[in-house]
Amino acid sequence: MVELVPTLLRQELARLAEDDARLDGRGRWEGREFTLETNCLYNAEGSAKVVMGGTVVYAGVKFELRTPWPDRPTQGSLMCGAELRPVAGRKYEPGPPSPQSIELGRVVDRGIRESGCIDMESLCIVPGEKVWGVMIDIHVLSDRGNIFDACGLAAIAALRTAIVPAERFDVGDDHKLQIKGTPIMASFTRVGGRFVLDASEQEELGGDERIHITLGDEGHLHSLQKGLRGVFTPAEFAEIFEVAQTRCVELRKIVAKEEEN
Amino acid sequence: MVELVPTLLRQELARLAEDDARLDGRGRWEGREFTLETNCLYNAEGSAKVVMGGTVVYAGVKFELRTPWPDRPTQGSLMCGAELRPVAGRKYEPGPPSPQSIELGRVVDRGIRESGCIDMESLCIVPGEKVWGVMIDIHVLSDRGNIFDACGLAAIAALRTAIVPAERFDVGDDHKLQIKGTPIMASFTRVGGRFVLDASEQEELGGDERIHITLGDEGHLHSLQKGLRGVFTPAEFAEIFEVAQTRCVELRKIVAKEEEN
Amino acid sequence: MVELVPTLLRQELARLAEDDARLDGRGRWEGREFTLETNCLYNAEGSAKVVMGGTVVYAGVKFELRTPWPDRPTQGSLMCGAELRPVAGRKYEPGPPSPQSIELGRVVDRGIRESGCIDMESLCIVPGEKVWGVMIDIHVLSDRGNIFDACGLAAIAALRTAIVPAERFDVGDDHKLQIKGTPIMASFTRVGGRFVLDASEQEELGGDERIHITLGDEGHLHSLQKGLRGVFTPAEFAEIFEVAQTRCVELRKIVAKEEEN
Amino acid sequence: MGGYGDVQLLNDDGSRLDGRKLDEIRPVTIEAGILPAAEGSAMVTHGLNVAVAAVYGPMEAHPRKIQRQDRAVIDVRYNMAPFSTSDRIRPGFNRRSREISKVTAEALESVVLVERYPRSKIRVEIEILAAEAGTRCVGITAASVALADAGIPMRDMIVGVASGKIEDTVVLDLDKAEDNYGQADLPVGILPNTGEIAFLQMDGDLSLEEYNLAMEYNFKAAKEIHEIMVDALRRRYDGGEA
Amino acid sequence: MGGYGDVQLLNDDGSRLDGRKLDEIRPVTIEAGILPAAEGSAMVTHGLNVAVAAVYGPMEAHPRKIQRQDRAVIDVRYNMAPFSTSDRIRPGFNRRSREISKVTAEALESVVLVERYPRSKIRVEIEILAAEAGTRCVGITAASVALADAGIPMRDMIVGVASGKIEDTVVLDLDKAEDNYGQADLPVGILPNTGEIAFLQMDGDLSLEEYNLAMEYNFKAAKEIHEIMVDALRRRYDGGEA
Amino acid sequence: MGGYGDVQLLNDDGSRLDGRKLDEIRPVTIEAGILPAAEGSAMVTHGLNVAVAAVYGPMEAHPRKIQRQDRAVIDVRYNMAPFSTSDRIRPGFNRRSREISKVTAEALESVVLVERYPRSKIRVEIEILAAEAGTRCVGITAASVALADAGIPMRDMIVGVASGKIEDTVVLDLDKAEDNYGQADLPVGILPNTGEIAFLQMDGDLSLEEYNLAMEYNFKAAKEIHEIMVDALRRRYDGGEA
Repeated sequence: MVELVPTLLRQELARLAEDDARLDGRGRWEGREFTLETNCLYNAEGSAKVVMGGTVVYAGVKFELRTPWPDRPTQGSLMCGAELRPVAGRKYEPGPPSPQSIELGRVVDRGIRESGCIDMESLCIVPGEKVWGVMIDIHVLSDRGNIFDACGLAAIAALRTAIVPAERFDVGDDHKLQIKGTPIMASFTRVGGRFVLDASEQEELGGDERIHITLGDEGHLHSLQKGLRGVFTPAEFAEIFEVAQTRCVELRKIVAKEEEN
Repeated sequence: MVELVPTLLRQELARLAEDDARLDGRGRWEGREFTLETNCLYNAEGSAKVVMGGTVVYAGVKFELRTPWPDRPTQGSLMCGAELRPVAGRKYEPGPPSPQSIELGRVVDRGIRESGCIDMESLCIVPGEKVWGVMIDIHVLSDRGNIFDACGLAAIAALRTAIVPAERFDVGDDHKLQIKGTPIMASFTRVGGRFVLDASEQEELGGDERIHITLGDEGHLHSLQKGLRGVFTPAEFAEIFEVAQTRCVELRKIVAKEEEN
Repeated sequence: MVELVPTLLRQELARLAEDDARLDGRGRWEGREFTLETNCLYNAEGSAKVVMGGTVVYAGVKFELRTPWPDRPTQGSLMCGAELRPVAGRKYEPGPPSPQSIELGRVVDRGIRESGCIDMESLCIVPGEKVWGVMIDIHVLSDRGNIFDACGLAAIAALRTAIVPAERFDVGDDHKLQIKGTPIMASFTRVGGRFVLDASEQEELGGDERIHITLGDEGHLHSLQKGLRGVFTPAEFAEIFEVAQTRCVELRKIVAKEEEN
Repeated sequence: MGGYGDVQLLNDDGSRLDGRKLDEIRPVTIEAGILPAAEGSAMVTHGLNVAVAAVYGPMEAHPRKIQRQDRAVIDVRYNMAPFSTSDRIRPGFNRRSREISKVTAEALESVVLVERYPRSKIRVEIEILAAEAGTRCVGITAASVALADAGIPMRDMIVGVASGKIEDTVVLDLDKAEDNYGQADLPVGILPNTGEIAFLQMDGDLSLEEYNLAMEYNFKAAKEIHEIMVDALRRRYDGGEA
Repeated sequence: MGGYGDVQLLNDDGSRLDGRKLDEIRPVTIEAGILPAAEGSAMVTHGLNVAVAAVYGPMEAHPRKIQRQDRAVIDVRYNMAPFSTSDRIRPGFNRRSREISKVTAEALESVVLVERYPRSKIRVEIEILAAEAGTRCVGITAASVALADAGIPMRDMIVGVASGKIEDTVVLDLDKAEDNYGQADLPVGILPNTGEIAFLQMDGDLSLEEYNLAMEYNFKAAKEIHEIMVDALRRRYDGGEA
Repeated sequence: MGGYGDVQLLNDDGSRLDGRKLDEIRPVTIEAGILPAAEGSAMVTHGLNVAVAAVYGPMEAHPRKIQRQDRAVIDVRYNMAPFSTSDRIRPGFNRRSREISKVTAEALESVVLVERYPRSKIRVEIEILAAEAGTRCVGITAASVALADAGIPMRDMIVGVASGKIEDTVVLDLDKAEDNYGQADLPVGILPNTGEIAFLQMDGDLSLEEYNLAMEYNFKAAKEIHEIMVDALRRRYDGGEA
């Protein structure tokens, strides 16, 4: 694809928006093709690979034994981090975690954590002494747009297939991590003046702000985040919220289907 | 105030010095107006705000439970740090602590520590097991000259009003932190060739080295520091030491008065 | 010595190589003069200074009490690090450890560790509870070429004279650290197209890749490392391996002689 | 959100523990121009929160790679003072403050007329001196007033406000206990004149209906706080330099 | 090398625990062009190891002080993903990965025609997604294929292979148990066409004879893996973009 | 200062534990030009302290923002080697060494004719190899000799010396025990020819009278050490390159 300079690109995207069209021919609320693969990595206790258009991300789950916080003696803990390393694209530079990667990790983390899909009490081994810490690491290998949704999907899919390695730590038998619910993120980007679903790299380059919506199994909001420069109206939010409902139901089915295999 | 270029400023300051005058009309040993306010911050166990001319600093005291050092099982500890963050002025940049902020924190720390005003034994809860760690954090919000004296004053004033939060840590009743003595810092800057007290931002910009003197209640030296490029003679030191004696007595009275309120 | 620009220097080195000659008149497998001095630093439990041509390095040994790793309850530990600080030469810059200094430390570490000269079991004080951690720090003060060999020599010489400070830690009587064997490193640099031993700073500036060979008392390989840009053939390796055998025997004798003094 | 079920946060008469009504904000006071070294500044107290903001610039943006050819960038540092919380915070940035700094900067870039200052940088320093829930919103409010105090042209102010959910009830402006034991938090940055939203985060659990009510409360609060902001700026210019 | 003496690594018939012969490598698969964002990329699975490499550039080398007037520099980052090992690795560089990155970059600079791109930089990103002994070699193989996939001219490929010693026996391509309890490891980077060596490390205990046998095994393996590399590149260009 | 009251530091005859008189320094030896890679260097042993200083430059000051239009800047790094103290020090700067580096640089900038080298930088590296109280002073002395050895023009040398107070008695040049259990320490940097002071720190408890006596001792010591410094430089230039 020809790399348009941003000003020309913005003009082109505005022109397309007038006809309700997109650069790659998709409909406004249409996502790119994607594949989900789970349990694909040796050494990760749960893992998933998501390819969404040209975006490729992996998520891996690891466990550790911890002592619980004194004020929550029967609760385990969850940590979710994302690495946007230089492998992911020409624009990414080495160095300490960028604000972009911190935001990415924290938005995915909040969606999973706030959905309550992990019962922290189920991670208790010995109250006040020993609990499981669950750590999800997300690794973006190729960024061609909308890494948030790809990362969110990889994270929950990896979690849902994770095996608690109790034998290796000498605290019982290996067992599946209990997960209730499948929080799913849907991200919208303002392109040519209006929001679209699952923006491509070019649309992000010539677009404006993003809104990330994470919905739980009953369609409740668990996480919201507006990123980048731009403003939106309550009416615009109402519209994308509806689209998010449909999108999340679809993706949730695909996660369930992959699990059955 | 017009921002003079340093060379012109230096000439102007030298000219004024010949007449024993200062840019803002003060006498050579005259400080700027200042206000001291204590217990002004929710969540700090002791706090103080000092406004000295256009310089604004806050100090806050926090406590933590620690295990004592093995060789001093009955002694608590003191830590005093200063942050010179970008909020304080156009010239301050983000990043790890600068040598300037490290020097500032350490000079204030030594003045308080070496005066012996905190009896480290009084911070012992259970010998060998549990002692209080006292942490003073100084935050410079606006630097218009002589932040050292403002920080030193804020630190000791915050300490003198601090309440040990024993109840929150479940180790007894809340009580006032015991403080014997009020170490005070007086700083002198070479401006136009001679030392002046409580230099303004302009005087610092066109001036040379600084000498920081911290005196205890009996007028003993507890901390000395020469900063910046320049040399001084023993005779010059003798002169500013006398001024420091007077200055410290005055400021100590103001700290005491604020405490009575 | 005149500092030749690298291109001219490379030409000159190539010309000399045709005559099997070197810039400073040495033979191809001839090392520079050097001196070794041990036990030269107060506070280090073992120390050595090596001067090799214009290269000056110090190594110091310290001990600490540690709890052993759960899977090796009767084994102490060894750590060897090198600092290439700005003192060592004009080209060295301040900042976090450079890849150069990390490589240097790790290559020296592997040579010592893999030779098995320290019996990790001999560092056990109370199985599962208390073992010695041995820490060798190498400090390069002047780099005029071949710091690897100088550092390797200083490290093993410092170790071989180290006293375990058991009294200071209240765990018995001070005693000599048990060391079996004297691993020695020999480094070769491609200069003017062929390898030479113990390259000078100028030879390194106008040369190519290096090969570092560490040999134990029986002439076995314990560590190999190729550094910098360049390739070599198996035949070239066979040749320098033979030279390394001779060189290491010589240096091992000098370490033994210094110990007797 | 903590979401502990066993802490009572509403009185039997439906009022809140501190006596506020469901749609009532904590007391807010604002003072502009309080830091002589800054080009613009403000202090906002909101409940027991104390936030200070300072503005420097526009100035040359360096290093050059952060420069934008067509506009100014806004460089925000949201920082909690070590003594601002119950447990002391170690100085230096953490992941939470970096995230808040990023989204706050993006919100402010949405209202400042950044096109007027190509290749330049405007520094906004937000310092939280005392924290009692809702500091990111208080910081946004302080930053808006400080930008106005510095004379930086904006197409609107941003008012930082938050609503949330406690005991299955939507309430405006969570205080510390409500934040610790509540079920959802919806902090937003509202443009009081256009009714647009420049800042949005949310966590917890909200149905669409609850979201709509929380947002209604937020708009109501934004109007009230906006008046206090305007008043502070008016006092600043009537009263001369602080 | 761990070098524990009491773990049996060879079966009574002289074969290895996983049934391999002494001079047999683990299964290797290679796919080129798997990362759309990169200019060249490859994924190599080698036993249970999974390594991905991406190539960007040549591009301007900055900061300027890393520029070389007469050639390109190759900037390698070898990184193990946090979930790639049995115990999670904290993200960020460590001393081991910095050393491997350095010597890998120097090896690649020995085969890439760097003189063609003065003052520029070629970025090579090696990500280990799953580790089962020998990752530095797998990374070198992946990097070579990714460079070729990016169309960067090279005078030869580099094949990463390792031999080692277990129970006083030289064997090819140590797996995890053999690496943990073995006596020596000799990872090298071989130029398959010229027979030269661009990468060399070794630790443990090897006599000259053992070294020579281990190197003989390595050369044999390099030939086998090189064919798989060439095959992957051929499939990539026959099959079009991934 | 530690200030433990129960450790005896003076013998009954008023002499010190190591036999020194109250106003007697520890033995000092100085050698110039000991580091071939540096443009100037010196090693100072002072009691059991060992300090080495190396000087590089004047060279271009970069990054540019540290440049001064009218003079050179002196960039000092005071560093304690990990093995220089009883308990090993983790490599890398700490707050103490950063403060000492700053005030040492400012002291040296007071005597070096920095105006002769606008926009340039002079690097002074001070490495403490063995520490036995008073290292900052020993470092200043070493730096002065190294600067002279490098041929950098100075209007005077700086001699680093310290006095202190033990058992209510002022003494010159505290050793390790005296430093640990003493009541005050007054390290200064004295210009031997002009009698001015370029470096001053102090902590503990000193009356004005005690300060004056301690300073008198310091000036006396500065004269003695200055002679050893001059002698080292004389030997260096008589004896040719090391």
